[in-house]
Amino acid sequence: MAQSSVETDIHTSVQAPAEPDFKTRLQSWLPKLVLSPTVAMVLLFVYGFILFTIYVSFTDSRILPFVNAQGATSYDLIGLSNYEKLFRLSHWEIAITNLAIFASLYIIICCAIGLMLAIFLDQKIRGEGVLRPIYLYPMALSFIVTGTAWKWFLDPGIGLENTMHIWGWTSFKFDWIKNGDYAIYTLVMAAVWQSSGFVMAMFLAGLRGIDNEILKAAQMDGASNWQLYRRIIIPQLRPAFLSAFVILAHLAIKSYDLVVALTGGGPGRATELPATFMYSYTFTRNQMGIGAASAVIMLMTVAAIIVPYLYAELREKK
Amino acid sequence: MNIQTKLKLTVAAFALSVGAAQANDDQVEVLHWWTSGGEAAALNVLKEDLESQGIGWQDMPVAGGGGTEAMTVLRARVTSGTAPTAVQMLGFDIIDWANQGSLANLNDIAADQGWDEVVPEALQRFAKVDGQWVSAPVNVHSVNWVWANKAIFDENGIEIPTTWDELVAAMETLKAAGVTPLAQGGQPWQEATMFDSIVMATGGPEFYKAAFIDLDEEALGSDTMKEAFDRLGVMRENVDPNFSGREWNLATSMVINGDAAFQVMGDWAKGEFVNAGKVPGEDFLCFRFPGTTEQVMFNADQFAMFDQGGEVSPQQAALATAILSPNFQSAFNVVKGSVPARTDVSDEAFDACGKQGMADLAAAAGSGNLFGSMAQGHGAPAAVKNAYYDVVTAFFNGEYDSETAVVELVDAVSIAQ
Amino acid sequence: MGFLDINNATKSYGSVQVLHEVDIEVEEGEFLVLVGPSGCGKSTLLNMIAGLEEISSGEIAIKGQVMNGVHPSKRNIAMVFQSYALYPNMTVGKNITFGLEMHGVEKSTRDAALGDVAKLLQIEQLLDRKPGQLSGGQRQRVAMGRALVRDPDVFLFDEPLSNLDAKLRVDMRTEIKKLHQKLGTTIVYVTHDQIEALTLSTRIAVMNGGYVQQLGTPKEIYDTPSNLFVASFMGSPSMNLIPVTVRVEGNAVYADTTTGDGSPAALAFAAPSEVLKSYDGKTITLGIRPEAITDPEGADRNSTHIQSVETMVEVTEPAGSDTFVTCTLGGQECIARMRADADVQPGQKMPFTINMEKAVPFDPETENRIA
Amino acid sequence: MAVATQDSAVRTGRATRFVLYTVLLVFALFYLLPLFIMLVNSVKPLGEITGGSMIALPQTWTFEPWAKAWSEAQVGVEATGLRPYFWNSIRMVVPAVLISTILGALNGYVLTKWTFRGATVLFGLMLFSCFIPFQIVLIPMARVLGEIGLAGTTTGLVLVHVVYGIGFSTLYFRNYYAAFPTELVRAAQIDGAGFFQIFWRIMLPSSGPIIVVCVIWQFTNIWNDFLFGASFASGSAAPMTVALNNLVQSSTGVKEYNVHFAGAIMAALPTLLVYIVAGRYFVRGLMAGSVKG
Repeated sequence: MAQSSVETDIHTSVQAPAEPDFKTRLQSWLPKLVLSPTVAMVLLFVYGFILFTIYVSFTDSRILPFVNAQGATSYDLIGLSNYEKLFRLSHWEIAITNLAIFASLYIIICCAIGLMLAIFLDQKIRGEGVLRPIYLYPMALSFIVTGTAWKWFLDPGIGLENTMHIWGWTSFKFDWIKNGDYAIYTLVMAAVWQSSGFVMAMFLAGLRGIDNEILKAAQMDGASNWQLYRRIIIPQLRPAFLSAFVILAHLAIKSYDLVVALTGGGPGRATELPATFMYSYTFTRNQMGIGAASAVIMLMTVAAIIVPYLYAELREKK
Repeated sequence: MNIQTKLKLTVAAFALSVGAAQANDDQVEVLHWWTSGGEAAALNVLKEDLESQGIGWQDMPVAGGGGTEAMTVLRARVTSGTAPTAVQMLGFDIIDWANQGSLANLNDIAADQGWDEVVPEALQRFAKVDGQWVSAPVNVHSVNWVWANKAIFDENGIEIPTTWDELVAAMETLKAAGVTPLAQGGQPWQEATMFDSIVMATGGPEFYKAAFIDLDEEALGSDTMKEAFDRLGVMRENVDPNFSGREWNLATSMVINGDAAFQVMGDWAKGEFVNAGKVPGEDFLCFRFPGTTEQVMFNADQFAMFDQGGEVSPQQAALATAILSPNFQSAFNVVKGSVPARTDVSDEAFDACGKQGMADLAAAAGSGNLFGSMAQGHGAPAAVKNAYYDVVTAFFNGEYDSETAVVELVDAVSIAQ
Repeated sequence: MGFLDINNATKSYGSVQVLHEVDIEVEEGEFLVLVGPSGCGKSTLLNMIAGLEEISSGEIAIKGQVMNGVHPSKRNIAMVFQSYALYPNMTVGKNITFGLEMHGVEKSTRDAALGDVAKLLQIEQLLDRKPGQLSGGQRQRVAMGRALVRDPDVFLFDEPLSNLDAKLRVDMRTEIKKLHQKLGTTIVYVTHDQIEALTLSTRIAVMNGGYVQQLGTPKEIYDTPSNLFVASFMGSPSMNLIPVTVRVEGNAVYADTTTGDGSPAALAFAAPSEVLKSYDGKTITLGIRPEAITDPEGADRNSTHIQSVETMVEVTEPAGSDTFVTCTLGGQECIARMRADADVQPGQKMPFTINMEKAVPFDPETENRIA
Repeated sequence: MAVATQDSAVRTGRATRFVLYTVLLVFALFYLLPLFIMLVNSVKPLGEITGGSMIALPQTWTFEPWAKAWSEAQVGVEATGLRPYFWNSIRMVVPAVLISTILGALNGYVLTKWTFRGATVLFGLMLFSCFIPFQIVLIPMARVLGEIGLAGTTTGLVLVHVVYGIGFSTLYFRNYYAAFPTELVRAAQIDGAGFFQIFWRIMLPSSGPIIVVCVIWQFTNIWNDFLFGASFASGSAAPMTVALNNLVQSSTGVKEYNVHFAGAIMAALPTLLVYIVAGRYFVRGLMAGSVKG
């Protein structure tokens, strides 16, 4: 058994033969050569910069890296005090709590809607060719483009609430964006609008990849449609779920445009997220040290989500 | 063949991108965030002036957030060693950049043209660092203005209030008449801008200076500060429920359209009234925030000159000269609603509000009543300013009561320093 | 020295050795089949010959030239893959001539070669189609065409028939055999199907667990499997393996066992060796092919060592040409191969004749044949 | 090809289908709403916007806002409209997408068909780079661009986008090529094709679906980027998004919402077009492998 798995694993890749003749040797070096620019770029521009950020987070940098309040190019290493300050800031606490609420709702709702639409679309729907791009297009637009439209829509004075009032439903109330307790949900709403279609596409691809014979067999076994999906189909979408989760999680953590376009972090600080927090401390508040510290915490969060996924994914395919 | 194809693509990519902006010797590159019609038109005056001297204008507008985006871009440019020639800047940002050693020394031009005499001292604090002129001030905005709809005031028999109590009484009258008294925009800087005036009115100039310029913890945590927050709470009660996230110019148009009685906002609001065809004194009123009649809390737009390696370049000199020329000062500020940064410019071209602004500025400068606006980055450095925003907006949105707000303010300011 | 020499070739991945010293000499024109269950190392060995996988130690030589480290394309070999590996974006014609193109052969020569091969394989009418438009059998032909056109020293086949349905597989098997006889090329062929191995090969290497278990002609492999693995792997239905006790009586050696109802039965060995005699009193495993167990009418007339055992018929499975009958010997289920028209009913007690000339004794401890 | 015609084994009744269509249509409306708001208000005179309902159809249709946004609107000191910036974006996005896609394809090819010890770790490192918040790289990137003399050039901007786009493009191609039969590569090797010949002649011609996915992804991301565009391309080289931002975010003066909306749609048009034209291949491409990643 053990042997068989080794053998089949090895078949997934071609080994370049070792030694002799120049052309063969070149061929065996080519793959690494081709990969090297990317590796070099990633090492410098990603990991180098991460190290840089970590270093900055230990300094009292203000306006620029390695420039503190005294100016010129002087700075001091101040250990963990940026991190201490960070966790003393109620602002950061709000950002973290908001992210937890935002990310979990965003991911769950996107997956739910995406899955539902994918399943519905998979029922030999007439006009699928029209509906699919409609569901998918929001992913193509940035919030710099749609921000104003969203703001209008959510604004009770000119948006949905007002429209309902004009249409005669005067008791209708939808002022979440103006309400500190609910504003975060309007972010979820707009974010779901943007990404759920993409998730739908991933699930649809997953559904179309399922062997029809399995479904037929399950129907022979007397499974109802509901059971068919719950017991047979949805479990098979596990890889799609996993990739959706990773993509959505990283979008959630990186969410910046969305907040800036919709609420600017308000009302008050009700919709501040770590990404906006980091940006504002680094660039507008001239507290680059604290900004870097928050970036490091964000990176650690991302790593905590992504690394296990990568590990599982890569080990399985190795 | 395939390597070749790849190479060709890469070369093509590079070829496509060649010719992108390389700073030209006979050009000034100007980073600013004045992109709306009036402002841009005013800047165009400057541009044409320079072009007539054979100096090209490389425009680099980055709008948004009152210069937030522009400052981010500036960091990237300075870090990459390609700082723009001149950058629109506010208050402490200038001092920070000067301390960092990025700004050029304009002393020769300043001495030549006598800037020291014509620019108010309080303003020089942000244009001169360690005795060196580093930027050319364009204008002086003052923030302790109230903009009111005259028709509403008249209908409800309201006189221009001059004290806090009169203001409260006016708001009660308005409320009783079913009018929204205060048009307020729902962004932290707007709430904080109004709070500047309240603190000044509540505690007076000494207190304002202690709290917002010297950042004295005792003042920040004092009962006076608590009272100021309480007054802000009163203002909050006179705002319509839909204020959150509203931009300042939408609040202004509420006053213009008669949806609200007045707005507490800097003098840039005037442009909105004028654009809507309103006449000061007839359609709308401008008056100082009650209790701050003698004071002027200001912020000033300036153009800081970035060191291009040693000497101030002739282009920079020309730009600085053009900015400080009385002609430009007058032309620009008439459009912008602010007043000239030079006190010796004729007020002929200005309207009633503008004339009053110029007179107030001169008076305040003379009597030591000219203070930098905390909310506009002329009280304390950016970190403190934003910490201040945090607390004010949290209070305004009901997160804190006044007692907590005072404690939080002391704490936030200390963390930010 | 042979045409294709495999000398002590091994393969390890890290600390895992998947192929232990393999030593095979293939003569020109031979048809060598590597057969074994999946994971036995046969494909690895083939890939090593092709140069697709490195040789960890030992060497492989073609026509006396050591091939270690030589690029696959320089070994003058051709390979037919299990999935055919036809380039989906090229026409059949392009697929076949791609290798020639890569070797810098001129277009006119390529076209001539393509014509010959297409004619040989009767795929002339398919040359402009894409692989996606072909049936399984047609793809198989194209894959062979791609190998043939190169006129290589050695052909490598990696389970080429396993993706075809049963009927087509038999047809193609015949065709490959014909082709080999016609062209006289040297072939190394990997399969897990023992029938393919027996029908096609001139020699077979049975592999398991990274070892070559036995190397020999199909007849050697079938008649005198060198161990229990080869015995049970080769042949279908596989060889009956019955536990028996050796009893020496003078020159004669008997295998004592029991029938279905537990009554004793004794079978005399045809030509007992001295070694076998030394197992006196011990239990060994006796391997008997199904066709060596029949009803009395079907017994081999030429054999001089027909033994008869009376036991009960348990199941009969008519398979058209033969009828397979299950009985019990030595407590083990035993399959006998009888004529299709043999009159046998389940539950009936009848004499089974066993051709002891074909019986092979194995040591149950070492699993090797007792010589 | 088989995607749309594949017969589903699930059968549904009339009532169910009615519900299906209703739900699907309701969601279609939800997704279309912001675009609708933008479109409708971009063809209204300003007066109708400030006075009327957000979703009311225009009483007088006007295309003036479009013309204005394209060629007259005040984006900086000069009233150039968005037109010049549109071409800036094109000049940036085309090479960036091409290079990141090609590199991604080559990487995916190496990582699946020519693996070596440590390749998996390298891939993991590349993949993780997709997830770093771009804000943190701004300053060090500026420094590097300054050092290599690419600050403020489109080339520099292209480089930045390639660097941060390569993680995803590698991921897409790697997952796609993982499912690509290795036997084909082996066959080509025996046929004598070299590393690049195999890539060019065998792999690329079969990579259509994933190229579409990758190009769509890169194109939208790069086209929509604001942060890098604003920071690394100076004034007249600024991409469309920066210009749009200058148009929409101007601090004072009357907000010409109709012009803003027209400009916004213009800025979105290329990506919309890409989705509409290539969208049908998108699901197919996702199906062909990227689902795993």
